[in-house]
Amino acid sequence: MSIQLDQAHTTAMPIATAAGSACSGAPWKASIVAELAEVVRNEAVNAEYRHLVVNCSEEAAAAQPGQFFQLLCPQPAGEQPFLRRPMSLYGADPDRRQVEFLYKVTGAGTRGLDTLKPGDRLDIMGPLGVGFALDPGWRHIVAVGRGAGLATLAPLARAARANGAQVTAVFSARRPDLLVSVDLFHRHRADVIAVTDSEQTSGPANVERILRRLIADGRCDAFFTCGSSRLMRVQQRLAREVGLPGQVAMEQQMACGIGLCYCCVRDFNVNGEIVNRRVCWDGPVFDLMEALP
Amino acid sequence: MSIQLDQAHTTAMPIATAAGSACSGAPWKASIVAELAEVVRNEAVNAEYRHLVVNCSEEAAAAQPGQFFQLLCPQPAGEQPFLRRPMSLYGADPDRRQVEFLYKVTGAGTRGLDTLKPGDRLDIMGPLGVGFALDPGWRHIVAVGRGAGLATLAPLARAARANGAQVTAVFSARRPDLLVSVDLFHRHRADVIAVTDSEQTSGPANVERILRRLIADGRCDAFFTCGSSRLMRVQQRLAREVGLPGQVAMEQQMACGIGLCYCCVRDFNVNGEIVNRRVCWDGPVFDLMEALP
Amino acid sequence: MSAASNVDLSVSIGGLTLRNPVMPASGTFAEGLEKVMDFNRLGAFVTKTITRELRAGNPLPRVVERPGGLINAIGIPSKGVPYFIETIMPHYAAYDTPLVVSISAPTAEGFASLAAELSIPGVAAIEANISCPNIEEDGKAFAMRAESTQKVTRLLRTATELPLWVKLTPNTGDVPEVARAAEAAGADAVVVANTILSMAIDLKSFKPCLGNIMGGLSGPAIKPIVLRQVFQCAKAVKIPVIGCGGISTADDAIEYMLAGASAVQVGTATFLQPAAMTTIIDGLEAFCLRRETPRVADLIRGVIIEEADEPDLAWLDPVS
Amino acid sequence: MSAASNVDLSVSIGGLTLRNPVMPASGTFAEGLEKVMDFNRLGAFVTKTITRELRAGNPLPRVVERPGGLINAIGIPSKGVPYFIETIMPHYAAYDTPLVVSISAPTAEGFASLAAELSIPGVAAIEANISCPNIEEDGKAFAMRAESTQKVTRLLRTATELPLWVKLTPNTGDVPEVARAAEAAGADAVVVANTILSMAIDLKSFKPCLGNIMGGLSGPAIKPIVLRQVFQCAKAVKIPVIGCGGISTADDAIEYMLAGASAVQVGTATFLQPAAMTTIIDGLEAFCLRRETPRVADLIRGVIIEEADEPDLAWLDPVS
Ligand SMILES: Cc1cc2nc3c(=O)[nH]c(=O)nc-3n(C[C@H](O)[C@H](O)[C@H](O)COP(=O)(O)OP(=O)(O)OC[C@H]3O[C@@H](n4cnc5c(N)ncnc54)[C@H](O)[C@@H]3O)c2cc1C
Ligand SMILES: Cc1cc2nc3c(=O)[nH]c(=O)nc-3n(C[C@H](O)[C@H](O)[C@H](O)COP(=O)(O)OP(=O)(O)OC[C@H]3O[C@@H](n4cnc5c(N)ncnc54)[C@H](O)[C@@H]3O)c2cc1C
Ligand SMILES: Cc1cc2nc3c(=O)[nH]c(=O)nc-3n(C[C@H](O)[C@H](O)[C@H](O)COP(=O)(O)O)c2cc1C
Ligand SMILES: Cc1cc2nc3c(=O)[nH]c(=O)nc-3n(C[C@H](O)[C@H](O)[C@H](O)COP(=O)(O)O)c2cc1C
Ligand code: FES
Ligand code: FES
Repeated sequence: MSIQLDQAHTTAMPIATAAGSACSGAPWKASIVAELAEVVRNEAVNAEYRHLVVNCSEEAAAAQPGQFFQLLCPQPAGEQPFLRRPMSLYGADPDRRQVEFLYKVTGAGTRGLDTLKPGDRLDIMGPLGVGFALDPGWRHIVAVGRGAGLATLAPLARAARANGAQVTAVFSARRPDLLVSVDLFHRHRADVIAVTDSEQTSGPANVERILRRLIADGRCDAFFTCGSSRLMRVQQRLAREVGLPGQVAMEQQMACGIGLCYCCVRDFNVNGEIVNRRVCWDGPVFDLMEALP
Repeated sequence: MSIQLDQAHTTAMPIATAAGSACSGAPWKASIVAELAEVVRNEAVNAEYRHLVVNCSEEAAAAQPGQFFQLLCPQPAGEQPFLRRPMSLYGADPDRRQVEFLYKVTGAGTRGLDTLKPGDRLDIMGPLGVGFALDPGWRHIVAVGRGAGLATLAPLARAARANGAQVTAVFSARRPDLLVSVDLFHRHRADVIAVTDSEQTSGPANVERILRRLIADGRCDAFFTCGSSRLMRVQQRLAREVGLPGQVAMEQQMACGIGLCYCCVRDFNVNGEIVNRRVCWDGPVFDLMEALP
Repeated sequence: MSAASNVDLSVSIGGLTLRNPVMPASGTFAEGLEKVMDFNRLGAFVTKTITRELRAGNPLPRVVERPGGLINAIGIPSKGVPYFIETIMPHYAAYDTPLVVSISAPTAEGFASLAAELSIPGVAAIEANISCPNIEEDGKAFAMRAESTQKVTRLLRTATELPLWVKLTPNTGDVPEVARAAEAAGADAVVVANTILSMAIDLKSFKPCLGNIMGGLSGPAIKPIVLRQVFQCAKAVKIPVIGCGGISTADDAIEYMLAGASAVQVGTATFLQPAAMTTIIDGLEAFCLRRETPRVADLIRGVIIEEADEPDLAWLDPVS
Repeated sequence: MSAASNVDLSVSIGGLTLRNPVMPASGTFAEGLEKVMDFNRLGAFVTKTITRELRAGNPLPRVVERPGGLINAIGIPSKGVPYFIETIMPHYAAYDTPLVVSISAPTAEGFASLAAELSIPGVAAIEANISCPNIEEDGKAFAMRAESTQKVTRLLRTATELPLWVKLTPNTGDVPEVARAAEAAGADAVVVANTILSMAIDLKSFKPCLGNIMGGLSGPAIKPIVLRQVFQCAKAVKIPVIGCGGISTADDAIEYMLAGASAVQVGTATFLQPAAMTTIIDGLEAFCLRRETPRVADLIRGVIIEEADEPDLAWLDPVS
């Protein structure tokens, strides 16, 4: 595991260790902060998605792929989003102290985000949750995403490359013009296979065919997925069949985002037993085989 | 009474007449509107006061001196002014369809107003209440104001001049640099006598001396006042002594601004009997002799 | 607009048909609003509560704002019955909109005699505001208890032939039980609810912000609470429930109707947007058009409760 | 900062001295917050309510937002007592902050035996969340009635020597009466209050927004209501009142203390600003410095009620 991704796991380390550190005598220091970040850019990338870049603290810029932030969205006209909104890390630049998000304008919160202009302040809180883990032994990984799930997978492209792994991304969207972050993956020398509803290439049967070919070609040491339970099930089936590891980033409505309220629970199948886990705290990245749709 | 000021009284005409018009068969038309006005200017005039100019409807721009608007103030950071805020008309230009306000940044509402930039929208509702009435027989009127009261008296300068009356304004402030709308009065050929706390000229005794001189010079056919109950009492005393008419614009906290809620009541002395009146609906301009401090 | 769109906006409230379900809440309406909206568009007029006694109202300040609402302690300034009949009622005679008169009294007998006196031509219904203190029972509001509600409603029922609406308080622990008592005693409808007893303290002076020390909270802040009470009451009674609490938009009105309200009253929203009521009426019509709902009355009690596993008996009161 | 400023922030709650009056509200706090704030700065820890039974909690969705607040129906997911003692308690052992354990049970006996079992080293006080349904009395929450409150408190009192805090529901019509019952039965403090029962309906699906149909409203929207209840309770009882409802800022905490609270609990605010509690502690200290108040405890019950004319008996419940 690379040092960089180790940090992701440090942030999500078992709670006992974190609490234990109070005994060490060292002055206490926050590892999750809420801060007023400065908006650098907030632009449409296509008809549905916006790309938001903010200047932030060192702690926030150390966010890892698969982690997320809770954004306190501004109020759009006539609406009052009360809760923070979870947003996956789309990119982090520790040197420039920036983090990036990719969001789809959907409801009150994202309409509020849409009002932000460069120079405005946005209250961001993070980094939160357990991100993706990259095994240094993996040479080829496959990322399968749909919708906003592409945003979540995006930072993997850079991390995998830094880790010496080759990425193949299978991206699903309604129409070709709604595909996002293809360029970003290309920049990090990933292969991108796009499937769309309008071209009738996005059905599970076709995606399965694509994935089987990648496995056959020895180009799939692990699955990473987000944004479609239908595609997740395809990967679970293949992973079980072929004996491959995998990770999935899950979503669930959140209130606190830091494990306090238990509103974001999902069921997981852990060795045949159904257990309840908090997506914000125990995830959002989980073992592919334990996830239930 | 000039036609212009007649309209003020039309707006505040007895309710029975207004309701009666429903029988006339003519399609109903609103005479009080809430509208999204466009901010033209919002600038500091001194350390305490801001001057706000907005583009508005014909109805709003027909506002008369002494009337007021209810402004739905934007939310400043961390505060949520819930109610509208009453603001006196500071100026109205029916030709350019503009109204102006002069406000002092005090609490949540005015801090919200302070965030407005040209081009922003502001929800204004009006014109509201009963304004000043100018008797065409008056050749010289005296306006006595302090604090935000100067804003309320300001549009009198123009109206009086249009009505052929000469205005002498006695303006009281803490310091000379906090006097506002002196230029505006000068523009309308009014005489301005400034008294201030810092120069120790603002005491009631001195103001009384000034007013007595104006009366003696035949330069005071009526008093108009706003913003100081101490100065109001001086004028009440003189008016009773010399037999002069007068009008006072009163303030009171408001919720609805249109006579619905009875939160803005004050006591008035009507021929020895204490009666309760709504400042927003029966006023804000009242007979000087009936007002109680 | 109704004619053109063919959406039937009318609702029936205990024998009285309203052209649409939107009306003002007592104490937030007066003749002045005629300058803002066409009174012939409203479902009904509802007057400020009147009493037989002449009353000055509460000491100032009478309102204080809080995020999402305001607390008021206006009291009931009242000029008595003759003034109401001679001076206020004529304003409304010019319109084709039913006049609902809100009344209050310190005793059940007082309620009944006031209702009788006001059962005159021009009055379409009586709204009994029983959230006021019952001086015969240690000053607790009638609507705080089922028994006192039943008693005052029964007397009112014998005193007037007019449709009788009983306005309940949200400050009691079991609003549906009180609603049932009103129904049993002959009310034609219940209005749910009034303001929620609240307080605010000024941090500069350390004094209460209101002259009356406590006051009633209204506005968007109370909507989820009163909506729940409307839902509970609509399950408890067969007579129409009129929803009142924090309604500012057509969406709010629709949510109330789905929860069980047959009509809605709009209060505080009018202070912020004086034309709120007509905007809500337009929005109701547009919603019905969009959803292809021929009659707005089809929305009443329209909430869909799915059969589910028994919910976990939570730390809060369970689903009733 | 305290040492430097010489403001004494400590308060005493029924025998237990807290370094300051600020603590989390049950169900809005967990070990994870250690990453956000120094746990040694809090007045106390208050755990999520635990039960003896293993419970899954309510169906999803469990929260819905509304202007100024959120409605939740989490339920009480619980892994039981041994899990709590072995897995949760050790996290807090490292800190010099008293641990208050919130408990719930479906019967008064159940409350008592759970309190007894949890009266162990490391637990500084028991908070009995009696806003949960009493299965022995048709499922109404214990705290809805004075009698059931008195009964459960009396049994709890005999079961534990630890300071006993009883957490009341705001959903009843007479909270001060319930507070008096808790006091009479031996409670060391009352926590006023829990969430206010509410509802929200989705206008697309016509279904309730919460899996549990109804839920509890918390956040700024409820502050004026609960503040009033704290004021009423502080007049009704001599034991300390702990205020809880919509507290987000130091100003909110001060308003509660003036109304009569000896300490405050912060819930929903932490979801929006995770460091809300420490920000409030800093703000309390700054306020005391500015007002030259040597001890924050001097603020308790500090509201100034002036002798006034008898207020007009309003259409809302009168000043009590
Ligand atoms: C871990 C995580 C990461 C996410 N990352 C992204 C991202 O990178 N880009 C993106 O566009 N969206 C992302 N989402 C969804 C995002 O949080 C918003 O909820 C969604 O954008 C809609 O919010 P809204 O305020 O516009 O809609 P509203 O309709 O106003 O939302 C109402 C409530 O429902 C919740 N909600 C609505 N949709 C979702 C959803 N899909 N998942 C969870 N809660 C939801 C909101 O958070 C809010 O509490 C993520 C969600 C989670 C849990
Ligand atoms: C008829 C009328 C005309 C007014 N004209 C002007 C004007 O031209 N310029 C100006 O600066 N101010 C004027 N005021 C006062 C103005 O309405 C604001 O209340 C005041 O500026 C402070 O509001 P805030 O939101 O900043 O303060 P906050 O402290 O947030 O106000 C809290 C509440 O108290 C009320 N309030 C506070 N001060 C006053 C006051 N002096 N009079 C009445 N209510 C008050 C507010 O309206 C609000 O409801 C007028 C008031 C009235 C009644
Ligand atoms: C200023 C004010 C005065 C009120 N006066 C009365 C009244 O006289 N009689 C009454 O039954 N309700 C009165 N109410 C309560 C309202 O009718 C209504 O029940 C309550 O405000 C909740 O509705 P809302 O949130 O839409 O305002 C008053 C409310 C306000 C805000
Ligand atoms: C998500 C959530 C879970 C809660 N769980 C509990 C609980 O387990 N036990 C309890 O006594 N109160 C619980 N409460 C109520 C809070 O402790 C508190 O009384 C209430 O939220 C009001 O305070 P607030 O407005 O500061 O949030 C919960 C509240 C929320 C929002
Ligand atoms: S969002 Fe609160 S526990 Fe996950
Ligand atoms: S502000 Fe409502 S009556 Fe004057």
